[in-house]
Amino acid sequence: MNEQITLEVLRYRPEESSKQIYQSYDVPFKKEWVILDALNYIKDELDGTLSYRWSCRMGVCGSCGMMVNGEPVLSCASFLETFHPGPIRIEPLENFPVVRDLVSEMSDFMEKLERVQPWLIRKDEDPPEGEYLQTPSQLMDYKNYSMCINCMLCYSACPVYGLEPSFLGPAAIALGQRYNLDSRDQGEKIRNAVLSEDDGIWQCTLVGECSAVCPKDVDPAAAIQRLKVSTTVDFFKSFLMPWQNR
Amino acid sequence: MRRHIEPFWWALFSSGGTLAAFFLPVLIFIMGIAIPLGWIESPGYEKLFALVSNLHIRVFLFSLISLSLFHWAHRFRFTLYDGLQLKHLNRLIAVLCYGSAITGTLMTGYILIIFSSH
Amino acid sequence: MPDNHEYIKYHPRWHRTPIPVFWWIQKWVYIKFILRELTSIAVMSFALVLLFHVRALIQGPQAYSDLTELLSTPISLILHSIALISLLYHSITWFSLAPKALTVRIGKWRIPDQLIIGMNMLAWIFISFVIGWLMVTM
Amino acid sequence: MDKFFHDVLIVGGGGAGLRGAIAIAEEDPNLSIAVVSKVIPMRSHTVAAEGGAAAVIKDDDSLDLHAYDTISGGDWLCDQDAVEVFVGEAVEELLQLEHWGCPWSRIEDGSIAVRSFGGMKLERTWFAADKTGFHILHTLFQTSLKYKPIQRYDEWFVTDLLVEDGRCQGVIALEIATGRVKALFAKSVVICTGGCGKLFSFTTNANIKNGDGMALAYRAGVPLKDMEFIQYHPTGLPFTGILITEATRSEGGVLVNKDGYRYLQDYDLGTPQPKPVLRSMELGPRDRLSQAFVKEQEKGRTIKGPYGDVVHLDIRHLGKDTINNKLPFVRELCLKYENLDPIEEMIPVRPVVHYMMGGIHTDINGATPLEGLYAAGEVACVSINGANRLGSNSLTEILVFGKRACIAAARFALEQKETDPSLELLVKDKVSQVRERYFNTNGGTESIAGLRGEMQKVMEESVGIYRNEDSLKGAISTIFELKERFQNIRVTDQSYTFNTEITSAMELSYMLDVAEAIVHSAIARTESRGSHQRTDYPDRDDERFLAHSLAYKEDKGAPRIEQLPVVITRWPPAERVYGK
Ligand SMILES: Cc1cc2nc3c(=O)[nH]c(=O)nc-3n(C[C@H](O)[C@H](O)[C@H](O)COP(=O)(O)OP(=O)(O)OC[C@H]3O[C@@H](n4cnc5c(N)ncnc54)[C@H](O)[C@@H]3O)c2cc1C
Ligand code: SF4
Ligand code: F3S
Ligand code: FES
Repeated sequence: MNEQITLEVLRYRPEESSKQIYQSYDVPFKKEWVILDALNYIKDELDGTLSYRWSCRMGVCGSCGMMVNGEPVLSCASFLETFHPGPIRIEPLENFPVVRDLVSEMSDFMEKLERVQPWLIRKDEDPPEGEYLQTPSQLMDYKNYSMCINCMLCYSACPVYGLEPSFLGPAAIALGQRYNLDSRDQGEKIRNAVLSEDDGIWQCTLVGECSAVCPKDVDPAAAIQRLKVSTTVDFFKSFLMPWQNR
Repeated sequence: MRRHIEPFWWALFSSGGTLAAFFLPVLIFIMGIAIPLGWIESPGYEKLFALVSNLHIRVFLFSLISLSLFHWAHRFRFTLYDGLQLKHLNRLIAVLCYGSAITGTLMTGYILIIFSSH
Repeated sequence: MPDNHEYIKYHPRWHRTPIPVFWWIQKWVYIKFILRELTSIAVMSFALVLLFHVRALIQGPQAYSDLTELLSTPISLILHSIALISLLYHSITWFSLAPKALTVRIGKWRIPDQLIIGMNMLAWIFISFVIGWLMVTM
Repeated sequence: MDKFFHDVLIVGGGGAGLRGAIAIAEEDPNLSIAVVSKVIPMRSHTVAAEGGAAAVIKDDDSLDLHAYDTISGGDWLCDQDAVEVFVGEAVEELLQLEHWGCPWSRIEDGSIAVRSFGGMKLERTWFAADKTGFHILHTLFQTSLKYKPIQRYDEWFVTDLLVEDGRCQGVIALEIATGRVKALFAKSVVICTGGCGKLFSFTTNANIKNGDGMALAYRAGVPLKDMEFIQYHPTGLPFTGILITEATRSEGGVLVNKDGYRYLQDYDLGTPQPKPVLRSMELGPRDRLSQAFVKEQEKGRTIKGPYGDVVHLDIRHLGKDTINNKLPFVRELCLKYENLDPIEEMIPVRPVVHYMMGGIHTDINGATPLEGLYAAGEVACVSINGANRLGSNSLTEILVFGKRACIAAARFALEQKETDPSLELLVKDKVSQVRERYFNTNGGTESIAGLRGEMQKVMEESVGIYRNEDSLKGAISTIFELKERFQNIRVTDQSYTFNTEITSAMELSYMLDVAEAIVHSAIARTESRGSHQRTDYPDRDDERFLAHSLAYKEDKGAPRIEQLPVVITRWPPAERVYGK
């Protein structure tokens, strides 16, 4: 039971050096430990100066994303066992500036999220007495896009975002589409205008890795593709039936 | 609302991709491999000429060739941007890619039109 | 000196890792992606070859048999084989991604992605056989 | 020195804080609102809530029934005026969320679906599959983005309240990314910092639930109310403490011991029926179910596991479709963290620390005794939860009282003049206190993790499901000692950039203060009620204890514990009856 496993953690401490360096730590190898447990062990027992974000430890708050052996994962949902016998490389999420150690800077996403207007837009000002009716199958239309935990794994996997940080990116677009597809929403036109700007859906070349790494099966790649289809249909409609443009 | 041309290129790209996916593999196989190697006997000049004289076939060929070119133009444009990080040459690349596809389309149209007068 | 100089000094000093030019050879999935994108070259090339066929037909039997001869050269055969492989790759990836772009519903039932892929593939095989059969029996 | 001025400052970006922020923005768009949160708001722990939120919407239900369930569930320690306000405003809050786009689960005709929940007599729990809190939080967060007056301070850690002239006028906060310590001034402050489950090692709560807000208020002289009432949830996964939602049982899951026997029937909770019966057996209240586990364990009828004893939660008979449709997250969690598929296997579970009934003492408008200071959400004690919260009341509570407290704070702010410039000195003082205390501390010897571990151990052992005089006395002296040792804490990380060691040290100091309030409140209550079970005083004692405990911090030594009578309006204390 005293088996150990090595974690090679990519550290960045701006006050000490402008370079990132790998630091190795040996931690107990336990079957039920996730990567995050190992990091907590390091923080508590070996080196209090290691910084990373975490909170829920149940894969729902979205704060603990990092690169493990080159793949973006939630560290609270990846078991040490998967990577036995190690060593395991732990790095901050790719494609984001690094603030410190494993902490990446994500205010860029916050700004983008706001840009896609992820709230219900209604034309009529007064909501009904009771609820808006929405059948289970209407709910299914957007349900999986509403499951996004904003963990940023998809941004980390998307080379287009890496190359072009102005790209709105998978999660923000998927969340825009989530409201577009909500039967209660009437803001598709407004939102699509933003989504199809230069930094929007047309940047995506359907690499598809965003969907492959998403821990919540949101499938942002599909959201983007469907938006391309519907924007294209609207585009041709506006030529063929210009009277519909209002 | 600013109207972007992007959906237009994308529509051409995706219809080209679809046509190419359905038709090109078998055509390449037959015309470029099976017939030259004698696995299949060539229908011969006369029959082929007659075939292409058919208006429907010519319309089909026109769409297939032209859309395939646009498919390439659009995809290749992004391959250059991302694969070689040439984003700053954005304009130039777009002009070259779509320009070639447009030229190719005009040529195809010309050739298929003069075909009918033969 | 302002009393908060210590932190100003260190902020913001984010570390940015530049993306290498050949980022797409770093991961297998990216290699597959870039290969998929490059199939467009084969699409374009063969479209032009088709155009040459038509042109040769117009120019008469002589030109056409010249073309036939050209097609039998090893170089041409190699290039065509490469094009064929590329296009097979194109078709397969294209159809597998089809469900991302469209959802088809029959009433309340949403056709599962695998089925859409399957139907596309079947249609593709069918079309290929029909064309092949037409060519053989012509 | 950097300064920031706002009308209302909300500490905490969870469900309560965000709901309140939007309420203020809608009430008066001219007010400037700050939301300060130590994590980006959508990381707040509201995100983890699974089962649902209660409100009366169906025709056969009534407000009185909801109120009665709540009050009896809370073992008559709830303030009944607050409960009446709560059940009355519950439904409009949940509908409001619906109008903002929350993806509530529906029935075929498109109206809201409800499910049953522990201790509720009727089906009145709204749910969004089994990710209700997640959807509520994201809906609130995304909606809040459209209100320009809401200014967020993400990843700012509040270290102190600014109190001058007997009025709360802002906070001191540490910007985690840069290490800057700044004063944020406001005409009123609302604390919405959530619970304190991390006082215990085995908990469903996230790493960020350290009772920060409770300690902040406590230090500022505000009493903490009913701190001895800590909820154990009967079904947590061993080792991780991940919660298996009560919805699992309301869909029909059953609890069995090592003999496959539905043991709850032995504890006055009704008789087993094939279909779930409301307010009976597995749908009894959480305190009773957790207590039954301990009794069962004493009889040796639980199952030994590597991380303590467990019983089994069996949902296999529900079938694949129900599990996938109604409990997908439960299945995901079991597959991921226990490596078992609940469609085929039983889930091992044990009681786990889950929720804090007590908190900052407030009135029904969220106002604390300190002028300008308000509180709402799990951090506050209004009190609608009494001695035991009913599942699915808390999500509703954070909405109802998040809004009420923030509106009250906004109205208060409107009456105040600009912030007093004489605060400058106080600020300078407080800022340098924080900096001297934590940055540049060398030579301490006590490790953060070490002290935290000891605290969690003593809390778990002495202030668990059952307590007694001896265990509590031990806990009191241990906590006292730990507080002393904290003075000699070792902080190895002296960086200004995203220093999470310093924030953990601060969190530990918060937790120690909260622990102090808990153990002293617990020893003073010599009766058993709801989740506070004293083996030495096994009965409820309405003569002496139909009252809240208020813990006041003293400069030196033990806190002062006072009593405050419970507000009874229409439901005089009675016996709690389940399963009949
Ligand atoms: C696993 C789980 C499942 C649950 N399921 C249900 C359920 O089904 N139904 C139900 O009704 N209830 C449920 N609950 C309870 C309910 O989720 C919580 O009581 C409720 O979400 C608390 O919300 P809040 O807004 O008060 O606090 P939180 O959501 O915890 O937010 C606290 C906020 O305060 C901030 N904060 C804390 N300290 C500081 C500081 N020092 N400086 C700055 N900011 C700070 C945090 O960053 C965070 O934004 C569940 C709880 C858990 C743990
Ligand atoms: S889409 Fe998936 S990967 Fe991207 S942020 Fe959302 S949950 Fe994470
Ligand atoms: S990985 Fe990137 S390119 Fe598109 S499909 Fe996903 S956003
Ligand atoms: S810690 Fe919350 S997702 Fe990992």
